[in-house]
Amino acid sequence: MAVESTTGVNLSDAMILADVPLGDWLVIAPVALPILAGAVLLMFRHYTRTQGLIAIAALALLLAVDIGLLVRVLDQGPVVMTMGRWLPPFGIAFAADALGATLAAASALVALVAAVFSLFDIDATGRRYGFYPFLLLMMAGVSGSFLTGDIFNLYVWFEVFLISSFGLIILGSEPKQIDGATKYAVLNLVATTLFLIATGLLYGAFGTLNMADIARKAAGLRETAPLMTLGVMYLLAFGMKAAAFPVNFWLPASYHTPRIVTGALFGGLLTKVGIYALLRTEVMLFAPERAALAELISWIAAATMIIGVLGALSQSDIRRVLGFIVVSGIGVMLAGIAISTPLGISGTIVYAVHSMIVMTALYILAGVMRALGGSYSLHELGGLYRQAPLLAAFALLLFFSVAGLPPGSGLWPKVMLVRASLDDSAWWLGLAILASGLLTTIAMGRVFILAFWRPSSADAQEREPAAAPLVGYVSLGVLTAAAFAIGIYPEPLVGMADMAAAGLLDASGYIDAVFPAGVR
Amino acid sequence: MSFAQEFRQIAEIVALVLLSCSFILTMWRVILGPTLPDRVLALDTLTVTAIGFIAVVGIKTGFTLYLDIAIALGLVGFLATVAFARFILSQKVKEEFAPGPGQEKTEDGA
Amino acid sequence: MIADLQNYITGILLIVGAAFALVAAIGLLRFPDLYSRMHAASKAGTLGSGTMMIALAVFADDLAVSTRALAGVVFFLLTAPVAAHLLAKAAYAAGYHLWDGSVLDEIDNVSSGDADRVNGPQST
Amino acid sequence: MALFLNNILLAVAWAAVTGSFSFLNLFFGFVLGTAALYLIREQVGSTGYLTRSYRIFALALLFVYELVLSAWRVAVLVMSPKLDIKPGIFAYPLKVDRDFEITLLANLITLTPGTLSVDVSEDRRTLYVHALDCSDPEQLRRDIAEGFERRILEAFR
Amino acid sequence: MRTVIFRTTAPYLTSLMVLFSIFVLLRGHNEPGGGFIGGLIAASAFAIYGIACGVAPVRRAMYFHPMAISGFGLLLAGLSGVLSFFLDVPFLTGLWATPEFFGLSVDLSTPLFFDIGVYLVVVGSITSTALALEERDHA
Amino acid sequence: MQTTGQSLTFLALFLPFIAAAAAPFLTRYLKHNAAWVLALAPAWIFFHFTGFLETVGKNGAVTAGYDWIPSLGVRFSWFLDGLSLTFALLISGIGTLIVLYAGGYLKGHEHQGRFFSFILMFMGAMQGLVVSDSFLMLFVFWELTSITSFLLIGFDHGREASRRAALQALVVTGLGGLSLLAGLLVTWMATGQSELSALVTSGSVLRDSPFYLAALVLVLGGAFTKSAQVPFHFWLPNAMEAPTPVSAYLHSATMVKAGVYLVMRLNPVMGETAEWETILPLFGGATLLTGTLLAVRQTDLKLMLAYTTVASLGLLVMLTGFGSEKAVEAAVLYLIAHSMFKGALFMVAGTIDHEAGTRDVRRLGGLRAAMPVTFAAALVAAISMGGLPPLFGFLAKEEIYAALGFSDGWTIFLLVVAIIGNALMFAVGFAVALKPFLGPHRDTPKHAHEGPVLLWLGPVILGLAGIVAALFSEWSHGLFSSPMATAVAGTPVEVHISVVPHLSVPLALSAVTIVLGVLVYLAIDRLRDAIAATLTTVGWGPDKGFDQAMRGLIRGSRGVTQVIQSGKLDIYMTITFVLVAASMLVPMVVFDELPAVPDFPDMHFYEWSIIAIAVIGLGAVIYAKDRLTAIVSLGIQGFAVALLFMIFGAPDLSFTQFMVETLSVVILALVMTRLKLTPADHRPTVEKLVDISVAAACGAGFGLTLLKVTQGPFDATLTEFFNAYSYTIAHGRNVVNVILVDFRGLDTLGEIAVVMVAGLSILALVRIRTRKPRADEVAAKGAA
Amino acid sequence: METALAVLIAVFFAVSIYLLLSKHVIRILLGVAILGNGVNLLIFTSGRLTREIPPIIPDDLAVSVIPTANPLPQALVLTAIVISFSFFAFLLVLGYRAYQTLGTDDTEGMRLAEPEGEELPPLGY
Ligand code: NA
Ligand code: NA
Repeated sequence: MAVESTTGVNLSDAMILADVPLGDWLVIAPVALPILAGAVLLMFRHYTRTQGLIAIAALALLLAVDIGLLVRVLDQGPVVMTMGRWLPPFGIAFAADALGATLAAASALVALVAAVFSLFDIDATGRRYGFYPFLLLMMAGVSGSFLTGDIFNLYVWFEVFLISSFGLIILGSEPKQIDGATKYAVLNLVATTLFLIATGLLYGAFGTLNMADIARKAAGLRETAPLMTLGVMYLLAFGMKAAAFPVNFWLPASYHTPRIVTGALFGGLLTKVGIYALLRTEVMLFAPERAALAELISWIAAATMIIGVLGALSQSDIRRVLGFIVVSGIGVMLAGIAISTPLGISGTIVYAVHSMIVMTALYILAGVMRALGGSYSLHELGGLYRQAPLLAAFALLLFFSVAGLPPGSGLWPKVMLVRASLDDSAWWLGLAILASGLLTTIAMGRVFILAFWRPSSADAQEREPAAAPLVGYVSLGVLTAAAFAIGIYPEPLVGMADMAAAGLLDASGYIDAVFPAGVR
Repeated sequence: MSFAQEFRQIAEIVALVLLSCSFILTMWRVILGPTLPDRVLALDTLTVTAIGFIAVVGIKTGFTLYLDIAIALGLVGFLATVAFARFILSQKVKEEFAPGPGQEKTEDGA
Repeated sequence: MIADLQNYITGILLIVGAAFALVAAIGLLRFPDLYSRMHAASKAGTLGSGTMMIALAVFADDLAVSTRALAGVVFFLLTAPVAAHLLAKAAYAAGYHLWDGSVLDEIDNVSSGDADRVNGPQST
Repeated sequence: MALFLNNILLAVAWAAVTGSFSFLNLFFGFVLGTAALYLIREQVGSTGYLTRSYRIFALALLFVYELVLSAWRVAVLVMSPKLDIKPGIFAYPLKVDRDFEITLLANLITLTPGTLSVDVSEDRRTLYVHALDCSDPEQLRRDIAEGFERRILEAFR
Repeated sequence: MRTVIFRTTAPYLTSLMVLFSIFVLLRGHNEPGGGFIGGLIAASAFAIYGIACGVAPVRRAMYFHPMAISGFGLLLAGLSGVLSFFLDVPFLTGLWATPEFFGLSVDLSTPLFFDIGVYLVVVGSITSTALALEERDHA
Repeated sequence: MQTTGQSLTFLALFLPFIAAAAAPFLTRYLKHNAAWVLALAPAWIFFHFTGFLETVGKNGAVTAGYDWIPSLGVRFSWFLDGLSLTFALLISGIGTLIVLYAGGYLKGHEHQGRFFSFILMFMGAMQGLVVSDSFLMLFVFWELTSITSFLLIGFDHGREASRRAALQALVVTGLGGLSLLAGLLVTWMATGQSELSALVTSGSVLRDSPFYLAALVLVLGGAFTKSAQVPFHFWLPNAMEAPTPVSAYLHSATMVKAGVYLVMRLNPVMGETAEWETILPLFGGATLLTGTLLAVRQTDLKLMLAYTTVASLGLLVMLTGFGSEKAVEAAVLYLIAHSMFKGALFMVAGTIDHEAGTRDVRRLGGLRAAMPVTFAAALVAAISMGGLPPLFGFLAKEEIYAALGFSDGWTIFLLVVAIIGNALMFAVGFAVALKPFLGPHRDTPKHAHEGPVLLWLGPVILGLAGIVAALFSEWSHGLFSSPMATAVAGTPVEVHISVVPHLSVPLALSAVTIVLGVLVYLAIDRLRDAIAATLTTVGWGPDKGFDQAMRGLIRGSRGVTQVIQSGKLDIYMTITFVLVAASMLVPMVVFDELPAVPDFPDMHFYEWSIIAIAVIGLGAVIYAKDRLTAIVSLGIQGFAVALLFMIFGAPDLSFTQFMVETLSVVILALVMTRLKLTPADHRPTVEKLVDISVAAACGAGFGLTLLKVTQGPFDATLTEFFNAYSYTIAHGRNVVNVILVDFRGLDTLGEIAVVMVAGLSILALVRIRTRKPRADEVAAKGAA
Repeated sequence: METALAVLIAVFFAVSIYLLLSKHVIRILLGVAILGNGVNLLIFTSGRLTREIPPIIPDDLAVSVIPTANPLPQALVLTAIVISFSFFAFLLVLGYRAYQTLGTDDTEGMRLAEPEGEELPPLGY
């Protein structure tokens, strides 16, 4: 059972013949594992009781694998595996650098917690019609996006998580959901299609799809290929995926419509994949093009932060508030991409991890609030502080986190990004970051005083006091603890982000890992 | 090159010309309509013509592997026509008796 | 010699087939109503492409290709009439009129179970 | 028995399609055919199936003859400068009563240019045929009765 | 659809198409075809069967739910990639073996199983969609 | 640095938080007596910091700390000099008393544990703030004080006023916090220093840098909001919504001094410039006057004290900004005095409230007999506040007048401001301390008598401390005043003033102040009415402005959001595609990436005919009058694409395209049987024209980019590789299929995952049904 | 050849986007279908065109000797076709469900997720 050649060609011209260290499997396992688990769950989708537990087990394993990968990456640099053992750039390379590994691990954590919460949120019908396969396949797509080293393959994983997110967003078929899903689906389809188009054109210009290969060839192609146009196309495509202003509308139009756990997953994960892709393309592949666009991206960033948080202030449904908060956070992350100094990129990455954890937690919080208070509306909620003090403590910590106040996780990336803006003489960008922080404080402070402190209304008091969902508390506790830990001791995360940023700004480590010495 | 080969090559060109003309004429029927089944029929004709076209291209290039496409096309072209026929059938009935949007009964799962 | 014959037969079959395809297209344009057009389209057309497939069968040196081409022709002969029948039946049931110049319509009300009749039987 | 024959036919069809009549391939085709037939087991259970190869062959021959002849007629009709047609739908009283035979007859009628099976009555006693030249429906009915329908009855009864 | 002609023909056409689809699947490695195209043809076959004879016979014929078949396909494709784990070669490495059955050598390879997985996924998903839509229509 | 001491200080900084975490549990078991245990934490901290007094007095400063976020160059490091040490001692010392006082005051309150928790956290935050060396550590603790004060102000969250005040405090101090952060980061950028200890020695670098003004304004933004300087003064009195005088005290006596601390801390760095010496006295003076006038207007003891606190903060800022050594001394002395007397007075006010059930000065009177200890403590505090000997307040007042002097018009102006302010404060102080106790006995909601020891212990100790510190002034100056003044001034300063009055200009000015103060005290009721009338006439203030700003913010953001988030897919799509077109055409033109003009393509006639079919099919889709025609036309263009793939040598593609196109049409037809859709395009002509332009621009963009790409050279390495090894290694002759299942099998794995999930989602869509919402439900959901 | 295709692709995109900009779900769906074809042609053309010679290695050779059509874009397009077909099918059914549940095929009438004239959030505290 070995690879053999029929006509005596020299295998080493085409293949990597060295045995693969077991540890390298960590780079593909985050994709293979959820795909296989999702397939199995689909085959037995009528066993609705066990679906959730199996999914949780699979996601826990995924988290373990991702952590293992992260440790390996931090320890020995990018981990690469080329599928089918074909030499890169001919086979599809998976290449985990600090950026990809960090985000993959964070996303696995978020997904695991959301899966735990889903035990409370998803009913038998939802399980029967594929919540857990959708979740696992979405994670396969997200992990694949973070870890792949091939731009077309990146497109494929984008589509995998996108279609899975479609499945999640329509699950339940409430009229509002269908409406939101329509907008979500159509606009996201446009975005990924643009991504595909740009990738097709990129292939036409470069003759390769391997990102490391693209990175090293780009310099030689600036004369003949329309790289500026491609750079802008990617910016638009991923900007849309990330929900940057003015192509952010799909997010606030839809994120509040599905089950809350779906909102939690989306709010935590999906836009961050867009940010990741922007980092990969605009910073690593099209650096000079990005530099030419820095001013434009800065304005987009500033507008996104402010528009997002204004949107949050204008809403009474907490889920919609959160949808806009997600958008606002995207603006903050874009600021780092606009600046693209090591500190700026690092800030963006730290913010991305923070946002994954905190946005997911906030959506779960909204779900628990709804379970206790009977509504998502700020008009109707009240008295939660008296009813559930622990929940209030979680809420407060999360609100401070998202607003960038200590002791939450949001402080440090903001500090980094403001500092980076100032260093880059983009003082107004720093100002926008701070202003959006203040407005977020107001928005979240209002939610707290209205929903928690304000006594519940008379008719709400007549209602039977609902029992607090235990899994809700567990999920919230884990994520809040993570946010708090990052808030008081951010060094490990910042260190990883610094490493990731350095790897993006100087791709030689990545390129060397994909093309070890001697490989063409 | 033998005369027989030349003859075949000319025949290929002639066939392609004729088929191109058929394509265009069939398209004309699509545009003219006037009724739905007319257009469906035109589409069916287009499929059938395409099968011939594939055969000619297969002969012209020597790549007979295109044949399988033709076979598949014959099979699935049929499917399209079936679906349209079904649609045409349902249309009349539906417009009189179809429930309005959203008036369906509650039904969760199956 | 065999090769030459192959070439001649292929050429002739191609032209004949393509001509039938053209006839089908012209018929599709010229005939006055759906039902008449179907005669042109699903017959002449099938015959035309069938002929061209046979041309391919003749042309190919590989027996496997030839048998496959012939099998393909059989497939068409199986499917084409069913498709034509379904389309005609559906169109009729849905109430698409026969051409005014038609001389006869013997379908009575009971038989067209799928939909209300539009045209009554016409006889001359 | 009928199923077995069907299965053999499918195996032959497989061999024809794959282009290799080796024993292994035929066997493989037979196995696949079994699987394929299994899928439609409900529909094929009742069909009587007797092989009369000669009569089937005769039927095929008649079909090809009719096909070429009437194709030519339609071609002439299409290409003639003045379109002179008298189309119409006539009812054909069926003598065949098995689904398979009705279907075969209707399809053969359809495949022959100039006539087209539009519908079969609910009671399966009448076939409605559209003809390009419907000026003499009695003649058309006679042609079918003497031609395809008789040959079908000969071949399959 | 309520027509004896169609209902009589459809089952035969269906089995013929399924057969053809398997043919297309198996030769895909060397000639045009492969799992995806094969799957589409098979799905078309079931769609026709469903339109002609109703959805219930198709469901009974397939025995498993089409989506379960689809899931199995994905599992098969995934596992044929994971097999290389045990041989110290990367994910999705093509592995070939030519074992002998009754004196006949048969080419088995992971790409083949992968392609069969593709086929099953496509058959399952598209058939599921077609049947679901046809079913609603009959309802 | 001795590591034991270092870890002890580290512990001291965290101890309040640990105590805060333990407080709810302790209180559950010990009830109000938990105060005694919890007070050990600040007490221990107090004694820990007293240990530094000697070192600091001798060596000037102690710095130590740990690496915190080395990646960002951030340390967890502290800096103990005269300034921070004095603050630390005030905070921990008074903190001890406050914890005890809270034990008495909130005895039996259901959330007493939570309250202990909040004040301990608050204390910890303040403690951290004043000893921070690292900028970011300072900022973290700064924000923590804002957050904990938010919790304290909103403690009585059942009342709307509390919630409003809490949010107001959060917003105003939050704004300031961000300003401070920006200021610190600008300073960091300008000087390269991120620690105060280093910054103090490199002030000139900052002052000379172009960023000085920005840094100054931003830092003062933080300081002024926190220290309630005009026009941000309004939040502080509202913060008295906090349920107890305890928290009110915390706010007025220490937390708000965070701003003063900052100003003092940065005086050596940013001071002695024209900007500094203009901005600070201006805002400080305005605050002093505003605060005192508003204090006179109040009737609630707590509010009266709160406004005088605003005034005192103004005075401190004014003095710090004045720029002379004397002024610094004055500020330092006043700060120490203020902490003690204001603390005592707040506790007294709280005790009165607790015992008598009201804090309205007009309803109180004659309590001296019932509450003698409290009265005594109040009197001592009022004397200090009024600047009378022999209390510490007297020293401060004397030094203030000595500092200001008569050198020019500006100083005279400030002097007048100070006199008026002090006089008013004198009056208010005595109004608080005397009016409830003197005069005839009045009926109060509760029958008043002396409070328990926990309530009077604090004021008494503070009163005694004030007397002792004043009487032994050389000792106390050596211990606190001089090191602190040294730190604030940036140069060695010795404070010498004592309680022994000696004839001088300041003494005369004190006399003037006292006379004025007595007059105001006597006329306070009339003055109060006059100010109230004036304020009613004006009818607007920053406090009201806050409400308007909040409402305006929400209404405004709704307006903005409605425009941007229109809810219409149509508009979303238009914006998207305008951007798509721009994303290609603009860079192409701006960066000169347009393709060259191509030759006329050499295509065979049958190729053209296929292209014609495609184009006609496309046109037919647009012009189709009914949906089935559109579907048929769709099928036609799909067929044309398949044929194109075929003639360009892509049999697999062609195959797939035929299949997919057919199945698309089939599924369309299946779905369409259930729909009754509007057949035609109803867009108004203008919109159609717009859409056509957008679509055409996008089309042109894609076409041109593609042309440009294909005009470049093509690197066929991958293709050659696949062709070379497809059969030889991968055993497949169909290269496309080998790519799909082997070379790029992973793409295919993802692709079938997509197919599978799509199938499952469609199943979920078709199967899961809900009933149509009724009209009223739609409305309700819309609102939800 | 690439030029002719580029123009044709431009037409594909223009038509598809014109349809996507419509307010009717069904027209948007048609636009999606055409968009997919446009993209596929674009990728295909982007890898350069070769007439009629499929990338299939003849039976008697180990490696093609004549230049064949570029197989890689074909594989990419195949993947893309499959994906866009899946999405198309999903969107189609979604559009159908939208019509059923929301009672309209006009996107301007689909205002359940973001209703018009919503109540402001509480202005008090
Ligand atoms: Na006929
Ligand atoms: Na429009």
